[in-house]
Amino acid sequence: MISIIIIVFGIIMIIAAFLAIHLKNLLSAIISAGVISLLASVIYLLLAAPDVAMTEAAIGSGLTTIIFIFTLKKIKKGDLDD
Amino acid sequence: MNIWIKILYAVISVLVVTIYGLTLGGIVRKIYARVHGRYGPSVWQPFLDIIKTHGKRVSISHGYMFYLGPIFRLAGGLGTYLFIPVIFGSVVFSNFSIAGDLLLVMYFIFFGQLGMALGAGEGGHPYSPLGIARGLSQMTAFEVPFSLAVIAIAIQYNTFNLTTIVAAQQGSILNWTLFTNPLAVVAAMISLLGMNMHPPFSIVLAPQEIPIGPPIEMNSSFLATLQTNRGLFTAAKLILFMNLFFGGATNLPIMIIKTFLIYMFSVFVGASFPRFRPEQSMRFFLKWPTLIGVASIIFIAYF
Amino acid sequence: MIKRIFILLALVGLVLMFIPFLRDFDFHKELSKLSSQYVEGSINDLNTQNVVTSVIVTYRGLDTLGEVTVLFLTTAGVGFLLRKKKASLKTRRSSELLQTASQFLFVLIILTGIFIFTHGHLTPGGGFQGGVLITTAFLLLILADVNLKFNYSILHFVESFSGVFYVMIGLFGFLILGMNSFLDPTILPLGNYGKLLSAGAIPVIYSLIGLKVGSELTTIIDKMGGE
Amino acid sequence: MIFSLILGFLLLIIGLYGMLTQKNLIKIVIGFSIVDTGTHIIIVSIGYLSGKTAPILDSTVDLANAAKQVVDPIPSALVLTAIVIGLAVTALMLSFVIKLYQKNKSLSIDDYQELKW
Amino acid sequence: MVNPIYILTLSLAAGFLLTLIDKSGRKLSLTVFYGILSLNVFIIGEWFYRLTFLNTPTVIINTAGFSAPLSINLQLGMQEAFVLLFANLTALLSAVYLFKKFKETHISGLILYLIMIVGVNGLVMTRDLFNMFVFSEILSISTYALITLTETKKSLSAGFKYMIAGGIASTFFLLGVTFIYYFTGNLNLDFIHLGNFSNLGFISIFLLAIAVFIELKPFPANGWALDVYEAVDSGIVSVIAVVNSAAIFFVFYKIMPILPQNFLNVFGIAGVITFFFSNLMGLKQKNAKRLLGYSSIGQIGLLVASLIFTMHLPRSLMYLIVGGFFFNHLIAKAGLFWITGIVKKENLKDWNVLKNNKPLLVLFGILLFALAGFPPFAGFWAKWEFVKMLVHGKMFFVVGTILLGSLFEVIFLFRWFTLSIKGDEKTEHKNISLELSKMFPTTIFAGITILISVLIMKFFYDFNWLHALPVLAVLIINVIDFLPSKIKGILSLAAVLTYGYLIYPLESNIQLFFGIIFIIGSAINIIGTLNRKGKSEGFYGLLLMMIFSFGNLLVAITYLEFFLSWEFMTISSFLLILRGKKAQKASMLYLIFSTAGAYLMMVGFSLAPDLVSNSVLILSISNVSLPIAATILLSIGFMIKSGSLGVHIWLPEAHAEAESDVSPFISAILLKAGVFGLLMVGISYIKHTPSFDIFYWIGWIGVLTAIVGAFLASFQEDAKRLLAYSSMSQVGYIVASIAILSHLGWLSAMYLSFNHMMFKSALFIAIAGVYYRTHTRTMYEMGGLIKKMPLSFISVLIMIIAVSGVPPLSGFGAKWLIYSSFIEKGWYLQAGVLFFASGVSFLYLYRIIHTIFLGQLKYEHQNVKEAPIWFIIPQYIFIIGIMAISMFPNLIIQPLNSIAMRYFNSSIIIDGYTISSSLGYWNGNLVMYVTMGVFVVPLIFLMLFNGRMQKVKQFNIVYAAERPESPQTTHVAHNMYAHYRKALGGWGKPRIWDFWHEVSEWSHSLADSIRQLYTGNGQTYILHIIMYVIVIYFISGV
Repeated sequence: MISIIIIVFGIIMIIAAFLAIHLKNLLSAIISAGVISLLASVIYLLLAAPDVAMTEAAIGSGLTTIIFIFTLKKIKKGDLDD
Repeated sequence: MNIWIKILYAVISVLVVTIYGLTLGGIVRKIYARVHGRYGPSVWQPFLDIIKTHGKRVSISHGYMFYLGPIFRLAGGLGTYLFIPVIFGSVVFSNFSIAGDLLLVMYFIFFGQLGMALGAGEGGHPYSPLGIARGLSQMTAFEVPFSLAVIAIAIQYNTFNLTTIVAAQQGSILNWTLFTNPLAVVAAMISLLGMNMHPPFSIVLAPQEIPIGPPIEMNSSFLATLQTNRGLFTAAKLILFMNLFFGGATNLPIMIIKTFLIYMFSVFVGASFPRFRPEQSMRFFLKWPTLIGVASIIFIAYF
Repeated sequence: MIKRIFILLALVGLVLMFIPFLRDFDFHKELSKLSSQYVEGSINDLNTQNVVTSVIVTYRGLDTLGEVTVLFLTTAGVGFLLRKKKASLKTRRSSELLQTASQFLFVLIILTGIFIFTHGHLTPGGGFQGGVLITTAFLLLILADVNLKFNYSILHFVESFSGVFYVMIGLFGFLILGMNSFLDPTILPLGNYGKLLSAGAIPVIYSLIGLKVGSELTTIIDKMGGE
Repeated sequence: MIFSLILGFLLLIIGLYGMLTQKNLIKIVIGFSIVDTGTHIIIVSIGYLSGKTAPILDSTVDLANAAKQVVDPIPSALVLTAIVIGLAVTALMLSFVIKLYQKNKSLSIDDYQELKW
Repeated sequence: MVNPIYILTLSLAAGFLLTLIDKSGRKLSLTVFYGILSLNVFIIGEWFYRLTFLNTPTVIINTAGFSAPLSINLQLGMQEAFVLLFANLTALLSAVYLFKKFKETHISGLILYLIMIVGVNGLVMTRDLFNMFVFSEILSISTYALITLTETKKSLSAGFKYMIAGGIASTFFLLGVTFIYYFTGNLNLDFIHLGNFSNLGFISIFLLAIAVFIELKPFPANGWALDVYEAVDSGIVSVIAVVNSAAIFFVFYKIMPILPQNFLNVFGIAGVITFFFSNLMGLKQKNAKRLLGYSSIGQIGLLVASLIFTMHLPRSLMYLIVGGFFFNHLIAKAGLFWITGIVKKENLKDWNVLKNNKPLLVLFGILLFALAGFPPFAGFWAKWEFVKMLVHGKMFFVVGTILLGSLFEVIFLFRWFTLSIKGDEKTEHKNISLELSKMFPTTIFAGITILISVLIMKFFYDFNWLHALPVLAVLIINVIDFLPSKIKGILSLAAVLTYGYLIYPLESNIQLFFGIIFIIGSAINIIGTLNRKGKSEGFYGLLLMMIFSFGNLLVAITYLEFFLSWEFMTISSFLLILRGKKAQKASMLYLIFSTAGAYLMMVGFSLAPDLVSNSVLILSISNVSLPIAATILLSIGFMIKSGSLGVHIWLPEAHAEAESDVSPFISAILLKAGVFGLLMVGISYIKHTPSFDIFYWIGWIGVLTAIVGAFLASFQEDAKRLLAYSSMSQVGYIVASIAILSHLGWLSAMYLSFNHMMFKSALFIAIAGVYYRTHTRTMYEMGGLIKKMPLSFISVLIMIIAVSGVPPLSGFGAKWLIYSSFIEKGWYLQAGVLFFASGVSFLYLYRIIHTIFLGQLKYEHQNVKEAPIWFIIPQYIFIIGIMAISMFPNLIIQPLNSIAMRYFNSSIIIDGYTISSSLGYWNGNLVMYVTMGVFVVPLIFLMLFNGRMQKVKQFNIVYAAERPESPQTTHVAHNMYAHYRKALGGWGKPRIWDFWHEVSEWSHSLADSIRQLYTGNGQTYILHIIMYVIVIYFISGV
């Protein structure tokens, strides 16, 4: 049961990884990367590591993605001081 | 032996050989003239020349080194001669050969040349250094076969002692180095041509290019000194060759005959070849004669 | 093109290097000796339900101190990198509704965060997860563009003092219990197993971590997202 | 769990592939975060013991035999730290990207190679 | 005694609080900042003292009330304390260096810096693998951020590349750590045992090790590091290159016990390769900081290699080697990086601003010499012991690679140094501002470098105090450098004579003989230097250093003492040569060849068996049977110093470009050191003749040197260059005579050495006098100076007669001895070549005297005066010497005979003044009298009968009935032997010069093509790292 879920999620994650790398649109790429982390946190849960799952969900898919988006925003905006 | 007697003997020896050398020079000039179809000067002409130049009223000096140059030259001739035992067994003609061996004689030859070169240099005439440069260069070249021949002899007789070398050649004509070590003799005789600066190796004096070369500024007594030396020095070299290669001499006539014949060799070669250019001359000596010299060493040392 | 080939070669090489792990990997059936000791120690010595917490806060407390330091460094680093010569003031008010809603959510999320890190020794999660939640609350404010001037002083204050207290608690153990007791939670009574006030100083430490992580991450987010 | 282990390695290599091939700085950072995720999955996978529960020793676990029932807590603890550190590094990298963009208005890594040889 | 845990916690707490503290003013936060850094140094310093000198046992601190492996533990032993003390000190000083920056920058900068030190301290002390990961991340992240202290595009892009590379490395590290945990059940280094590792276990360990190794910047996976070194602020770079490297290096040291031997071997070799290639590529580097970067990377490679290869050695020896390299590299590197920040010039060519800045130049010099591994600095001892160890272990390939790499390093470092002193004049000279905050740390480190050298010499070696004299001399003269040079010169003269008196009771005549050449010869030559005006800053110190080193060669007891003096001699002579106006290239050539020679000697001495007796080396060497390889290497080393054919190209440059009163030392005395060494090799050789007759070939080389040197001398236009080639030729004779290995041969070698010392000194001093008056060395620009400088002329005249070997002067004695010995030995063809050479020597001898003193005087020299008295005095002292031994050859022949009889049966008979060999005889005294007689008689005659002589003016010559135009056109001097060159044809081409030129070109272009690897693209660097990991993986055969 766990194996099947992991395999399915794994395939999705790998596709997401390729998308994250190859998508021209940076925002989509960032979101794909976030999806990887999100699914990873599910896998952690399945692997009986709830602490890690929580952390991954909060940090990996949450904060990291947000930081990426902030960066993108700063760059897109172009009104960077300096 | 009392040193004063030794000096007396040396003076006699020097006088005899100087007279002989100058006469030889006169004879050569005569021969040259005859070969050219002229009557030529008297055989005693060198003596007359010396007296004439010495008597000149005007005497010019360019400085003290210029002054000393001819003296160095004559001292070189005298010294070279005095370190050679001239006649085997003769006390009078043994000179100061106890002071050193063959190497001393070979290096003393340079004494006069160097001094003369310096004196001429101070003369300030451009032909002097030109001639000297040529002369020194040629000297380095012809010294090579000669020194190789000397080494061959040193190997052969296992000594640099001239008296011993002559002694070893006594007894039979076949004991002469000429026959025991012909290659060395050939090499040395070729370099003798250079030493005597007769054509084709007369690049130093080269009358048409740099009229008379180094001594160009020399005059009156200076020139007379040089002329004196020419007789003495030529004879000294011939005696050295005689001792090394032609069995030496046990008395004065034999010495005269032998040296005369050796000299004639270079005279005849000189009369029949045109002059080399400087680099040709150097190349010449550094090629065949050198190879012959090397061959003589290899032959004598390893066979 | 040649570069592509090399990249391919590199990746193939890596695969070859890792293949033994996949081919010969022999999964353990039992806990390692060390882990068993941790599990047992967690029950017997530390009165901590969550073994991961006891490992993080106590056994590998030095790591966690380092980890907090890493975050702190990142705060400093990001702040250092994105330092501004002049603070630009630009305000744009968003709708009233959004603001109210986000302020409500803000309080809620903060409370949840606090709950998570105070229960770190009992339930999954702890200082880090709670800290992140606190950050999320602040993030909400930022996103809602609430013209709420962060009181940076308080943020800095919390950040600094939670860190200092963390170090000090560590040093207490060291001073009270001896030179091998840096970060020893037994400076406080261990309490009853499974209760909130148990596990010695673990909840205190985890709470401090939570505060520190929260304030640090907030600073990072603010530096990167703020104007 | 072998599948998650494979997944981890695959993600790691895909991430590296992204880092090596993508010219965009943000993409490179994304690649790096994928590598990170892959690494974390690998670590958690090797801590997993088939059929055992999370190391939370609440009432559902027999305390006397706790060590026989739970998965390894150490990899979890390590990954927790690693995730936080990963976030830190990513944040810093992105700050560099922002700064580089500010200086040079370019996100292509090819525009940042005047230092060489 | 403060618990080491405070080192971490205090900094951490301070770091956490700094933001708040800063709110009440930067002054307060700076106080806290520097206070904490100093406190760290203090705590560690105390620990280091206790652990090292009071033998306090190693401290292990567990945490959380549990003992390892349950909890993470820290360890503080002597090694940790050593590294930490060093790292914290450097960090403190770097912080001082950055004071101005820290005063202005964002408070985060201070925090980052402080926490970075926490990272370093934790990394060094922790025993837990994962904890290492955490601390290394602390270290890296703070470093990444600090890189942007100066915000330039370069520093930012370098920082980004660094981050990516670091990220990859830490991924590998993390994987390695977790797998190691999985397979061993432990994370603590002390509990991980290699015992029953599976294959996967090895891979895990490999991942861990390679991650650490990548952080140590192995070639070629190190482009990121180079970029960082180049782009980042000097203060920060010094921390990255020194503190961080030290910490990571220590991590490598800590994990070494768990690494299998085959990994270690591969890493060791990889270190060596890194060292080699970094230094090779450094050759092409024009940017100062990047140059230091290459050097830094190379040194770390060497450090790793030395660590791995010395593991099995006794502790103290290992500490000496690894610690020596560690100190040498890191301290010098930090100092040099700081200096780059003070000078603020990127291109090496612009560094000549240093020349106006003595304090900075001195610091720069000290650090550079330390870095290059010259004595007395730590690197020298480490290198010596390391090479010895490697040679004993028969790791010749490693030795060769390391030494070649070191040579490259010396080349590029000293090219930098010489450019700084002698660089192009054109660039503008803006004075460098010396900020106290930047000079202070640099000075401290230069001081520490010296201190460490003293400590090493004191604790590891037991030297005669004489061996400290060369360095002391420099220091003392530096103190009294404000005095006018005359006073210093006289003091130096006194010092040299005192030194001679001190070492006088020598054990043997051979020492005495060389002592006379080295000490008395130098003393006389010092008189020539008294002509100096002004202060001549630094000159006498170096001169004394060189002279004392000469002397110390004689009294050296061990190989090391000998080699030490040898290196001192090289350094001092190099610096002396460098003082010449255009001596940049010349001094470099000299240094390159000398260093190469020194390295060969180092290997040679390492190959030599231990000495059995306790007397001086020159005597005890006769009891030692040197292996063939040692004989060859040592001979080459000594022959390089004596300028033998093939390796002579440094010689003319160095002699010519040195200041004119230095040249006599270089030519007349320095070359004799090579002769002395070769004689030393010969002494061992004759006692234990091996099967392969090396000296036969050395003989040929000597002979060819003589002839080629003579020809080259003849073709020079520059007087000093001519004399230089003449020296080469003469030393060729000496080398050949030594190679004969017979009584006569050695007799002639020593005789000629002595002669050469005198005539070449006098000639060089004479030329110095001429140069002083005419300001030219080009001979055809002179002429006719005999009238203006008669005393100099007489001296030159006598000396060239002595050189030429024309009787009656002493030169003939040399010729006589040499030819006799050659014929006696049976080296006939060699003798022939020597005859040729001695003929050719007339060419140059005539040339030098004629073109300078004879011929036409130039208008511009109408008013020159005789050379200054200080130049005349030494010349005439030497003339007296030459005349004395010419007149009474026994004065010298008899003592030399007795020296040679120590090694061979005498082959000459001395009867009165007649000296006879088996071949001939020579009575120098009689020759002198006869010559005087035949000279005086015509002289008197001419003086009596030539009273009417009149003196004429210069142009009054018979010149085609015209007056010559000008002295320039009348003086035949330029290209005097053109015809000879023509005659030689293809033989006259400078093939050897071309050969070395090609070698240089080739290595530079190789360096250039290799460094193309570093494209500057961050992705390429990642690729390098991954490929590197894979290649090492497959090589290690996991």
